[in-house]
Amino acid sequence: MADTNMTSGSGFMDGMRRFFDGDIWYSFTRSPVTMVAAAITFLYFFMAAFGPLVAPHDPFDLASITLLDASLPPAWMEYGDPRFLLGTDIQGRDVLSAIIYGSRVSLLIGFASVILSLILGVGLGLISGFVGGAIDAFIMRVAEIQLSFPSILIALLINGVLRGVIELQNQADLAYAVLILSIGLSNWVQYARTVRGSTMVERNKEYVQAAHVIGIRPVLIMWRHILPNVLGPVLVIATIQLALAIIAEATLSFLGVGLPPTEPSLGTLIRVGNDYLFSGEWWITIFPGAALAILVLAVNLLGDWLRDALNPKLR
Amino acid sequence: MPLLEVENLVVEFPTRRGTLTAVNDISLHIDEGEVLGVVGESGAGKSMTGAAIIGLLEPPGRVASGRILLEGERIDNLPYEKMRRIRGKRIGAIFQDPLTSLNPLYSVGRQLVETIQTHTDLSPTQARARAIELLTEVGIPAPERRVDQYPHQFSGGMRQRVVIALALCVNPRLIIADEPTTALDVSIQAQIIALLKRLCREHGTAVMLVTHDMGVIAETADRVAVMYAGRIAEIGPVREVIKNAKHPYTHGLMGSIPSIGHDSERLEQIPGSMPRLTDIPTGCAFNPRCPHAFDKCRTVRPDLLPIEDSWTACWLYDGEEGRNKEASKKLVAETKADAVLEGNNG
Amino acid sequence: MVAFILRRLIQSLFVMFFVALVSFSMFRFVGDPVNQMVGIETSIAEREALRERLGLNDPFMVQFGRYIGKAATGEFGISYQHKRPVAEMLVERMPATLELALVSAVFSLLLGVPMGVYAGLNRDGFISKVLLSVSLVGISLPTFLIGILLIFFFSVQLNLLPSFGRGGLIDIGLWKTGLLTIDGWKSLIMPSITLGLFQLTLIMRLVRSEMLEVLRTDYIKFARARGLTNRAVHFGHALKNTLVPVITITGLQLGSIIAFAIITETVFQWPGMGQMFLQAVTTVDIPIMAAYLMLIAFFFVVINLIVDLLYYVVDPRLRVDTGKASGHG
Amino acid sequence: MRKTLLAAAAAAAVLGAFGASSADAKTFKWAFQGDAQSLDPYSLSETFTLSLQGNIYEGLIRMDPDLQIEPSLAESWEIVEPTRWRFKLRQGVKFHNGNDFNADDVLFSAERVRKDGSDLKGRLAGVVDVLKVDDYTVDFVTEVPVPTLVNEWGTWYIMDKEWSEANGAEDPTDVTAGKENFSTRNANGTGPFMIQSRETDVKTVLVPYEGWWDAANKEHNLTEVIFTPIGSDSTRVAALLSGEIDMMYPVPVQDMNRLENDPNTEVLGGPELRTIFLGMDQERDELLHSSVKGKNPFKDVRVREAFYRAIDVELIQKKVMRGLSTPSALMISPLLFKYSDEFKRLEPDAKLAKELLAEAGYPDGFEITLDCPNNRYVNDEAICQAVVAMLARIGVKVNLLAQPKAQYFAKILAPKRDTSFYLLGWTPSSFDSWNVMFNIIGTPDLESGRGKFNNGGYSNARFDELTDLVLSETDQDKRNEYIREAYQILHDERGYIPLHQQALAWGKRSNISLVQRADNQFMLNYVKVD
Repeated sequence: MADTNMTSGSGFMDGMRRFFDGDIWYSFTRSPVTMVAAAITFLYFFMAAFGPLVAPHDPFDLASITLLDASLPPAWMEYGDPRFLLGTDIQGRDVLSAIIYGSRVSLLIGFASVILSLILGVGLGLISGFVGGAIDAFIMRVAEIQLSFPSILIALLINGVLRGVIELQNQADLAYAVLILSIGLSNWVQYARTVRGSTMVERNKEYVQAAHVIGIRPVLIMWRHILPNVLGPVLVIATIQLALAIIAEATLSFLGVGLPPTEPSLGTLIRVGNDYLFSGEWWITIFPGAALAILVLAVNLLGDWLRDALNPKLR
Repeated sequence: MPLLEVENLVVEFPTRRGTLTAVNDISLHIDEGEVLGVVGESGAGKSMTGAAIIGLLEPPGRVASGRILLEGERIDNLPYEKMRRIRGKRIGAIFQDPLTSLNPLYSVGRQLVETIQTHTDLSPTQARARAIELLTEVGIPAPERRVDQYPHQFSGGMRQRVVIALALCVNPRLIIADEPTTALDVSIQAQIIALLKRLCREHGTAVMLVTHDMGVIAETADRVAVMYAGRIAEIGPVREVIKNAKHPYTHGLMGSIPSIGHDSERLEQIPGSMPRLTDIPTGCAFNPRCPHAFDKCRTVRPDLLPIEDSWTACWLYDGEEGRNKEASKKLVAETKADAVLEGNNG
Repeated sequence: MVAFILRRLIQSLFVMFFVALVSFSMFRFVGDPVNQMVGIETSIAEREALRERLGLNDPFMVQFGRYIGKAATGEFGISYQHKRPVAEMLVERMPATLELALVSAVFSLLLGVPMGVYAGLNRDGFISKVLLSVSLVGISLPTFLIGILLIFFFSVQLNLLPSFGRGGLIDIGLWKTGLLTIDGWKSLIMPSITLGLFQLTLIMRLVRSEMLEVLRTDYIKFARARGLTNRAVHFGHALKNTLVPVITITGLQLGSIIAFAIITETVFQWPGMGQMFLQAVTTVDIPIMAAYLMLIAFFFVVINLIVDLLYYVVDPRLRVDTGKASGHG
Repeated sequence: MRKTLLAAAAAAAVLGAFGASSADAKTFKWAFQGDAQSLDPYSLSETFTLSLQGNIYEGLIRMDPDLQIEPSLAESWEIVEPTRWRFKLRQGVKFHNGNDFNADDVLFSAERVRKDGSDLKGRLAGVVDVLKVDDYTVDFVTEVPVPTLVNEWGTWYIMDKEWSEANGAEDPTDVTAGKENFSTRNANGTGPFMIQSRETDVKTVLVPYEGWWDAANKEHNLTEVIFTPIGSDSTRVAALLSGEIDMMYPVPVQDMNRLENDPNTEVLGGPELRTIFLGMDQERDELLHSSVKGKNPFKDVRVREAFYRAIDVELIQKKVMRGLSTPSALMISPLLFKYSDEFKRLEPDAKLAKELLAEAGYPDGFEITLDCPNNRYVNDEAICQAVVAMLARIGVKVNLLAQPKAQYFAKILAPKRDTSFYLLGWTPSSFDSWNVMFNIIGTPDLESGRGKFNNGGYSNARFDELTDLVLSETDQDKRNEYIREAYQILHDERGYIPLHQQALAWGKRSNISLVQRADNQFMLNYVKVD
């Protein structure tokens, strides 16, 4: 192949070259579906990052919203307004802008909760696998109990408790915290179990034993030697969990414990728009629904690909 | 007519970095009741050759050219279903790890019966009787009881006995034994090899014994093929190859037979390692590691040439190169000296 | 074996106690039940008196202790809203939920396992790839939206399937079943698809990856080398070995199905326990909420137990009492 | 669309799955968003519960379709002394189980409704004694003259003494008793329908009572009634559209057009008595949930007026309520107060509102939290959202806290009253202004129960004085004058921001005729299936 003849200038270039020359990149370039999924995901991230610059309107700026614009159909339809490409909802909010801002919210909650459960799960998994004994037994017991309960119910429970504990003042800020915590706390088990398994395997390997013998602190051993080895599967889980977290947020919103309609996520938009499906104002719910489905689908496809690409056994 | 003939077999693996040639133009034959040892380091292509013969190359691997004939009948291009009928019935197989070769969820009896019934018309009762008979034959105590037990209830050696029973259960003419003892305790290895040898002699079954252990070959095989980087370096009667190694690689490999009894100081290590299949050197694949290599070795691939009783692919023995005659003689002499030493020690 | 079951049962009690504790601590925050129990004219003093009589002013541990004490004797109290014994109401609603959960579990298994096997065997096949991608769509839409869309097309537009309820029911003893009438089955179609879609995707992908994993094992290779037919290799050897993880996940999923039924039941007005639970949440009907959560915990415990017992059936390695590895090599 | 429907109809016909009623069996299927909590007529004073019970039980009086009082179990009544009302009971009335109705049943019901556990104690508020004169004559003695005594008696249902005692239902359902009361799922009334079967929250089947005393004048032609609660709005609409049910309410406002445009369905709309309004905390010295510290901006009438004027109710009516509301200047429905026309809402004027805020010392506005239910009133959350947007235009940043009613009511109602700004709705159950004045607007007072739902603590001494006058005044004209004066005070002080009366919206199949009452009670007696 041509790129094998490239001479490397710097370490970075070298790294890049190795990446692009590597199997992961290769399997990426060979899968058009994955490439499309990646492009779509990137587009969402871009929208999330630069939403305010991209969106034609600011749906959170209530002063700019007027009921006079309420329930306008998409621009190409009769009575459509060119200012609102995908129409407006019943509050007069631009659906396109709401979707852009909503994706931002959904991704934020998805990411934050995934990171939370990742840190929690990886941490507990490492401890469990490395220390073993009673601590391991306890952590795994708790994990089992939690695993046997569906995450949505756990999220509902945590949600209820948090809402009671935290003084209700500003619904939006609180709702973020509650959603992130409840989704995050209900999904750590999978990471913990995976990491624990890998850790137990790694722990018994000679280099770890050797490190132990020459007196390197356990934390350092875990950090330097074990963690890098478990990151692959963790990354795969995280991708799938991101998709699930976004859906979980939407479901919690449907159950009425999600974000306030003034700062809607994609899920909240669907929940609110849901009521207008039969009345002919389908765009209020179908567009956000499609946006959500496409996002989750793309992330899932990426996860699929990543799993296959990172699993040398399946190559 | 030999039982099995392999002619110019080439096994290829298409990958994105180009096509890898795992087995590169090898030819060999096995006669009825004969034990052919195939040795080489891992990656030499020996297991791949075995897999190609029983038609179980893992995709995307494929036989790119050459022919495989079983009792004169070509089998490398048979459709899956026809080949399936040959597997187990006419060619048996034994794999390296007895711990993983048996399905943990079925009793050994069931696995035996299922194999027997696949290839014969025996009734379930008859098949079961045959299964117990086989277990007895491979030396499993209390077979009537153990036939209904599950693999995890057997020790490693016992499991490999079961595997052998499975391979032999419908009396195939040929068994491909791929590293049958590698995963076992050293103390058990000898028992299993002895068992295999005895059974095959009794049944008149030919064996292709794939291993990286020259010791096993020395004890078991009638003839031996030494493989290196997908090619046969040397092939011949086992005594000839061991005691009178022609190929520098074989010569080096002899250094790794503890049972022949070298002093550790006199062990001849081969510097370097076998090339990856992605970058096999031109000419003789062994040339970068060969202490006797010269220009021709680096450019032209040697074919197998008959030297004394065996065949060797080495330019050292090409009659026209005078100065190498000396080197080759020296090599042969050294080997012989080793053999003398062995005799003294033993 | 008996010791194992006993140990599990004790664990289960612990789990249920834990669930009760957590849910009880939650109830204090979901709202004031008294406001939901009386009409708007009832005076504050009367409300306070009712609160006192219900014991809602007692310290948390006292309330909890009282509840556990009663629950231990099978007494789950009276619904604040419906003024009926909660246990009786749950028993009434249970058939609906269980039938829905069961049918969707069967639906997802019957479709998911073959699809997964197919995709596993034909790893790079076009149809496999299509199955994999399309199945993702099922988990990319929130359940409630799928339900509403189904209603929109099949009830409102095509008028083919009923949009709510269980249809014709037949009483067999304590159990009212919808499985014996055409009407009942028609009513089941959309809710069970809505509920089962997620599990279908999950099971299919699980079976596929397990298949791929198993097909690479030595014993499958060896089975092929023994000349077994493809059928025997794929379905006799490979599939059975994928069963252990599939049973685990399916078992756990059955629990999830029961819990996720909350949403489906709400959308389709399915008169099950989940719907009752959600209703109870909006009206702060603590006895119902508590009993429902305990019941769900109980289901999980039972399902987990069954799953563990199934392992014993499927995997002989776990039958410790049938003898240890013996003999020498 | 037409084509689809035809196809659908054909499909339905072929499948025969959807309760095609034969000529003589008139089954009527209907749905509401929830179920009656109990069949015990004294267990909960809530519109739908009483409405469903009202088909089975009857009171001494009843309301006709125009909400006018007419005799029912009492044939006639007179005020023999200012504090003594005498009722002549109807003779020959039988309960569903065949028992005779007589004075003992009235006395029993009067006792039962005032016991602990009853939620309708207020029906006999002020009554000190109930006396049996003879088997068909009963006297009610009050402490002071109560001119509105019978106004709420349309939903005070008479129970059968013998039946109740025989089944251990002498006391109203008491949750704390730990067991089910027989009357929770069983009923024995005198009304036009009987309970055939009931599964709470699932299905209730009613059949006509052949022995109804008023059977000669019955308006319905039903042989069976099946009631199913359907909580999800979309599903309820779908069920009506697909013909699985014949009637349902409430119709979500957004689905009005859909039902109206469908040839098989119709929407019945009408004014409802519930008034939706915004309340402001005018009592505390510092608001609980606001950026303004150290003072309470709502104590300044200019701020209250600014809020009032910022909100364009007409726009909310048009866009959020889709026309299904009546903007209101009063805290009571115009149907219930004679001089309603004299009161006009303040014109919405954002510019003026901003100026008022500036004058009051808030030129840049301030921040405040609005408490709002999200499953209680028609489009409650959407109304609040619209209010938030409108206030944003005058610089007030409103944080919206929309919660399910359980949490919402627990937060904003007494004793917590943990709110600074909230949306609430109120229906005077006695169809009279006094109820509103006393409960909603009167100065909160635990002792007397005055201002029980005045969560913002608005207080005006003259208003409270007028409230007391209204209660005891028997002269209608004078009474109306007092009410007018009181409402004027409230209006001038902008004590509340009334928004609108929401409208009733019932959906039905075209082959059904029925009567819609403004108190949202659905009377099966007026249902005809063609």
